[in-house]
Amino acid sequence: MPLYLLRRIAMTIPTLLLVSIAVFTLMRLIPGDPVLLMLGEGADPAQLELMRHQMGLDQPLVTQYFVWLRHALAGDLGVSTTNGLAVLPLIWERFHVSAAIVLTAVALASLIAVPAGLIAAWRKDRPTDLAIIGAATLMLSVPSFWLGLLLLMFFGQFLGWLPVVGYVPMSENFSQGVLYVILPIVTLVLVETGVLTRMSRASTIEILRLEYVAHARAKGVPESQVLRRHVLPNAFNPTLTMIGLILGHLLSGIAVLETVFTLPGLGRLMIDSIFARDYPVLQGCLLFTACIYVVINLIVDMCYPLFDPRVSVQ
Amino acid sequence: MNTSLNQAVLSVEHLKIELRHGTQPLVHDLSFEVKPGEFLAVVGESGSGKTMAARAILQLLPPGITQTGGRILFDGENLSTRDVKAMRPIRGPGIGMVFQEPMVSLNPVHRIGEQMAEGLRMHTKLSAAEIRARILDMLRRVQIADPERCMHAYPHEFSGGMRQRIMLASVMLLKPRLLIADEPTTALDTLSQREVLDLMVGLARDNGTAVLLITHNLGLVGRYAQRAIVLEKGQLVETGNVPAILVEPKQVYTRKLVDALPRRQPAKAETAAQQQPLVQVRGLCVSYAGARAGFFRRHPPVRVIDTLDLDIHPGEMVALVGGSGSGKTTLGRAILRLAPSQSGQILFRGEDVRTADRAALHRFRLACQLVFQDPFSSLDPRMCVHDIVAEPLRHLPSLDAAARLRRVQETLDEVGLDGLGARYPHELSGGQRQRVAIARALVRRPAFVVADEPVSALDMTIQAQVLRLFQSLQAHHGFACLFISHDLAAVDQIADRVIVMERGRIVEQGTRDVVFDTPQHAYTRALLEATPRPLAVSAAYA
Amino acid sequence: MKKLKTHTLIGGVLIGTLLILAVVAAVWTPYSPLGIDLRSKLQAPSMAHWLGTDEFGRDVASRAMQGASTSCLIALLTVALATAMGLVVGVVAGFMRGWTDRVLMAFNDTLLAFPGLLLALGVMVIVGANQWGIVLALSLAYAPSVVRVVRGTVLSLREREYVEASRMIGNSEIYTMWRHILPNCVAPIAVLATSMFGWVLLSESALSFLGLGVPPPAPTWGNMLASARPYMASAVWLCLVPGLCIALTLLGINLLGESLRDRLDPRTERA
Amino acid sequence: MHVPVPPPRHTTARSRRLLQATAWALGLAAGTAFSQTGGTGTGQTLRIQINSDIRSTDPGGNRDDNTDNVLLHVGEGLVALREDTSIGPMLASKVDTSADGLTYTFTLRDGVKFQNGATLVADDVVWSWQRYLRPASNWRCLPEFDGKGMTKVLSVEAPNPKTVVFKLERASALFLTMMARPDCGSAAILHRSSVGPDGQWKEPVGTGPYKFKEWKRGQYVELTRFDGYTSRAEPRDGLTGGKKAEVENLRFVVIPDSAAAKAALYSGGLDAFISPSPADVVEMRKRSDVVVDNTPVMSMIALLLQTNDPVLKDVRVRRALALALDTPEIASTVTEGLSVVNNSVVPSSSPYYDAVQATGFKRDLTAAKKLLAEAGYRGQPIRMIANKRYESLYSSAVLVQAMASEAGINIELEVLDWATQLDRYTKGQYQSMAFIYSARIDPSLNYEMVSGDKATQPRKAWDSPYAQARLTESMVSRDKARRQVLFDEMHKQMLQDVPMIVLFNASDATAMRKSVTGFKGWAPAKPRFWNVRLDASP
Repeated sequence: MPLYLLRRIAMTIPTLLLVSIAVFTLMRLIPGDPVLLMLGEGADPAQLELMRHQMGLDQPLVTQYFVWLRHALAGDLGVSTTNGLAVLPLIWERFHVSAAIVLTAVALASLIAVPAGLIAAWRKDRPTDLAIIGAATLMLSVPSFWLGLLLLMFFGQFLGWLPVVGYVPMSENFSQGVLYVILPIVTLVLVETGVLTRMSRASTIEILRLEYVAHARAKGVPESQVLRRHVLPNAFNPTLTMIGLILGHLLSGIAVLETVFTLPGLGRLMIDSIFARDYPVLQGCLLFTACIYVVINLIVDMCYPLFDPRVSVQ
Repeated sequence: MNTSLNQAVLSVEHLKIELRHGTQPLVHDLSFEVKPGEFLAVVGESGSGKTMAARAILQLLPPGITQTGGRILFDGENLSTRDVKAMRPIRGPGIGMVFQEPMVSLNPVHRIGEQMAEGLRMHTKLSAAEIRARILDMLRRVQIADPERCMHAYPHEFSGGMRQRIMLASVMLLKPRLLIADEPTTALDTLSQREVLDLMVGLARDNGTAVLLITHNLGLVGRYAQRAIVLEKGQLVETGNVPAILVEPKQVYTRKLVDALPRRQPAKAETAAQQQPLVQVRGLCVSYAGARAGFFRRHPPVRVIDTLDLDIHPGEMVALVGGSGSGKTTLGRAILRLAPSQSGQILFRGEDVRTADRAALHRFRLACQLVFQDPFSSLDPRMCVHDIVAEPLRHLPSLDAAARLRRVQETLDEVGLDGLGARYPHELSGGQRQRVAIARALVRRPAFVVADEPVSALDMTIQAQVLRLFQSLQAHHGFACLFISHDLAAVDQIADRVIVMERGRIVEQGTRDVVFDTPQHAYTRALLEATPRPLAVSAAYA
Repeated sequence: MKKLKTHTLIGGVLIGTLLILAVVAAVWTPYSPLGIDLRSKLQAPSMAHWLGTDEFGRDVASRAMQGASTSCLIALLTVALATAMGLVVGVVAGFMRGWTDRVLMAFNDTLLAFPGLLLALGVMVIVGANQWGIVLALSLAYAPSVVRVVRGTVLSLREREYVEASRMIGNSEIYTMWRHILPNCVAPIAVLATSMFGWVLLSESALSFLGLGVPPPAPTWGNMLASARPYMASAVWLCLVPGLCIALTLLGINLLGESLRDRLDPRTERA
Repeated sequence: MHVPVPPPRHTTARSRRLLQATAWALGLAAGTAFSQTGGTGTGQTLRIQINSDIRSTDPGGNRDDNTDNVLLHVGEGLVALREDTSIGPMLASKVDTSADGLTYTFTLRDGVKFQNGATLVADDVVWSWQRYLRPASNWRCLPEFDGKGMTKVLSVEAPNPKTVVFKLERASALFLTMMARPDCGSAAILHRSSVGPDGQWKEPVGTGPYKFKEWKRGQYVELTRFDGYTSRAEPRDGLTGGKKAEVENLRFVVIPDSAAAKAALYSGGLDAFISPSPADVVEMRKRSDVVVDNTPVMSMIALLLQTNDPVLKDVRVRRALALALDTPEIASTVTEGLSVVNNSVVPSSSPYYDAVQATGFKRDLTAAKKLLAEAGYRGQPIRMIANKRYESLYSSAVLVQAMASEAGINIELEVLDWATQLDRYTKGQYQSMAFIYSARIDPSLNYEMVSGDKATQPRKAWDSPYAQARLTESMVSRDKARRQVLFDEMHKQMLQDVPMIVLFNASDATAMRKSVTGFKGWAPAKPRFWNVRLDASP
């Protein structure tokens, strides 16, 4: 097992390096100078030069990259140019915000979607199937940020139950923190349930066609047990990959939802750092999201054999 | 249940099965009976409704197909009126069922032991230990090597034949009064087919279980069944005892089926021997890289073809037979340079093509062709028949457009597909598709054709037609042919010479009559023994 | 099948109206989408302005119509470009195997792991903040998923016997790829293209939301929704109109995609 | 990012209890309401929002606007800005300048105490200035005093404990202005103990009304009253004059998101919200529990026209564009009436803003069309850059585009993000753009900001020798009347050249709870919280 793990990680290192180099160069290509942004257009060239020297931006691109890489490997991702905070703790704290919402939402969505897909496939082309598929397609078609806005207008503005804006971390004050997180989670759950229901229905239909289902029925096994013991475990694998994909994508920051709900998440951090040309923070964010992507894919591959013995870990 | 000796264990009366909004019923007014302990065969080609009838008995019809008429009596009680919950006591202990596809008949994610115990736990009050003992006992009975390990293993660790035996064991554990076997061995090769069927008959006799065998292979009917019923397009054509129904079939359709059984033709004159062989294979070796083990090391390579010599003379029909895994398909592909080979020579008209450069390889390819086994996969679904057959002519600059059109038309007529030029593959039947494949192979008048199991995926009657077509085309065009098959009956009809392969080596070769009548090697004898030849049986009865 | 018919019907109607809207908008709109009328700022829907006016007094209905044509144009172009790129790279990667496959796939994964946002900003700033920038940026963001689908299809088609038959006939690898593999990739790509149309529409709106999309004042549904956010309480219709347009279009696309997938399902092809 | 913001109090009572109950049912503690004890300012804390954490506690060192706003309560310089942005004495009682303008003699006030109790003597001034002039301390305004910029300080000496003498290499009318610049930390005079024995910066020990108490990184900075503060006699006058620390503690809370800050202000969790947007101001004006102080400031919104551009090279086209715009309408619409039109580079709140500066463009479509015809303008597109980060810039650009199209001028908007626009501005790579200049406290600095030789400084908008001559003279002469004449001549010339069209000066609003009294905004937009009381009733 560890050998396979090592090989998988070794395979991702080139991708991570490639991503960091691509980001490093693209950031420098994009016009806009962080020092000018910080000091404002009023600062005269001498002051700009002074600050650029302090931040080491006057060195050639390649040395800057290796300086950054050396520090990154030692776990120090540098300091933000806009607010002077260390990058890694800042990212880690912002990641908590995004992760809390995404993980809860995806978990809830899976709990709803997998059984719903199962029933829809089992009752294929009958009223229940059409209803479930109709609902799933509807949920799939509503843009998440618009849905967020609507919920915000209804529950925040109109009813006033939930705060319209602002954020209190749950670690700080749980009762307040929960209020700010309910709406984003609900929005995400609705959207992701649509996606996962369709997926789990498709894979269940595939499984129902196979003969061991008929074989189980021929042995007199009751329908509910056929679904639970025979169909569900086999249908769950492709859905698991889909969940892995979704997690990998969302954890890199649901920027748009964070904008709608003014949540200080990872996505929001990335956008602000793009606009402020905050190179260290952006570099850190991208490396962090790439790592998340890798870790999630690894976890999905690891628990694959748990569900499907055919997939031996080679 | 008051089961007097002669009261039928199962009687089907006027059974009618229809598609939800289909026009023509799948099964119409079907009636038959199965006596306790009797072995009844249901014979018919694909589309005759035999599988649907069998599944209707256990109410396992796929969605969209329903039983709209008739009664199914099991031990005198009508099953068709029972709802799913009421069917539970019948499914398993009453009637057991074995399916066709071994690869997907066992749930891949559960251990074998669990799946077998499921039935027992459901229908009996036995303790876990007793269930375990019963399972081990049954596994030994179906000759599974290490029952202990087998219980903890997963289905994917076994071959097709082994899985079919495990399924048989798990069904027979419940000691059903009736076993329905829906083409249990179609997907297996002759040797494992023989073993599985012998086991099934043995288990049924021990337990007094009646068996309903659904098959399209008359050979099996001759060897195993006591009585048979013949179905055509959902209707009962004829019923009768086995030897009688094969020897003098009363109905026209049944006679058509019996005629389709391959018969030995008189051997061709011995003219071919002294000519210079068209294809000579000398010391050919083919091996595949071993599976990856660890970071860089690999398992030692697996040798598939082991220093093999072979001659094929022009116009000769050489049959290459052997069980699955004997390397016969690899040899065919290696000769045509479709599969890589490690050493040896392949001489075509005296020129070694194994290490030939591109131009020589191209010339070699122009002169030979390959016919595939699966009619569905060998034709490009996006091209019409005419284009498929015309494509090889691209490489014959000598023919102008008009000549090409004539040549395609000619070839289509030869294979009996005239007028179907504009059709697409998915609009044709299996037999018609295989004719298109043959037309494509012959349109360039090749000198050498390799036919890799060309007929084994077809129904019996269509198989006979295609074989006869192949023979007449060879006689007409005079191409040499390497006919690869595991079906000795077909080889018996068509081959001039027979080569028997086992694990990459030739164990025996000679003319068809010598090899078939006086087999020398034990493996050849086992193969011949395993091939059901009803006519020989019927001859003994007559 | 009943389900198929209802899906196609609803989907067809929705997409039909969208296309008509887009075509009409190119020729005529009730008011000029850019016409500013400060006196009638933030008016509720009325007879004069069917869907009310926005913070600059511009007519929301005409902007929505104009937005329909811009958004759909962007989506169509992006889908076309991404599919073309994906097809070429996918077929080459799938067919060539060996090192070319591994290198192409490495780049592909890098592009996948790359956040679309930075890519969008980078491309838009280099090409210029206009429609073409968005189309290029989004097609670069979506091409990798097309590559994956195409490569998967090609890998499965390679094993099919008619590819081997084509080689037996003596056709060159390139000819086999062009004549046999490419046409058979059409079905899976068509299905992917429909769902991608929806995703692109969503991404354009999301980008506008973050201030990166098609630059105002040219209207797209995305930037209309984005600029409506501060007026969420005072002018509700500003939020509802663009959002509803996007949702209905996506619903139409998904329904059509669903029926397309059923019709092109390989199993139905074989029966 | 901790924003101690309890949920808004204005939710309906019933649904509030429902929510509270569910929260309680989950066994979660109810939110603790903030309550303020009354009393004569003792124990009171005034909570002020800053949108990002301060960068350091060293005045003039690593700083940004927020850092200056906090530290100007702690450190005071020899001189400081008055209310009308002229320069007045602060720690110095009087300032004498030699005839040749090369020697400045400051006489210190008596009995001024440092926050650690030590009395201010001339040596402390010398020590502070030596530290500022050392490059290692990275003082932002060092280039102005080491010869690169305006002048070079040759020496700083203390002939006796009461007087300090500065010797300069070149005379400059702006020496005192530079010294008083808030973004140079007003060259605050600090006590030796602010720095550790090894020269490392510890914390600011200044002479201001508030002293440094605590800095919780990323959360808040807290200052507390310096009881030993010796205030000047006269009333409050800009950053100088009389200062009295009414409230005992000032807590500057970091709330980056303006929407969150607004919500906090409404709910009473915050006392002062520094930079609400115009839309917020309109909304707040309608509320009874919030007071908004709004004053015009010196930052300037203008349309820059690239005079080297083939189309805009012709002054008639530029003048036609100016005539096509209704600048008063733009100013009032964009700022929701908070700012008045000002077509001059000299800010409307500057003492030099007289009748001549007030003259500007008047919309005349027919004249505009005539000029366009003369110039042979055939509707070629003029690309105008704008951005969404500063809402007022984008709104102005949209209005300009609409008005210009009425005169037949075809303007295409190119919306970029602020960093890209700034980059295009510094390189001069634009046809036209809506731009915002940060505040300058002296009109000659404003003119220096916009005029200069385009060859060497591509960011400058106005390249005219006529203006350049007058600008250099205005930088040197210290005669107020003469400088007024120079500024008026430059303004009249600009109205002719139309290198840019100034639209209006931004206005700076500060929103506070009703209970906060005594606050008054002023031109340089540096909020001051001395002389500000917090009434008992929340």
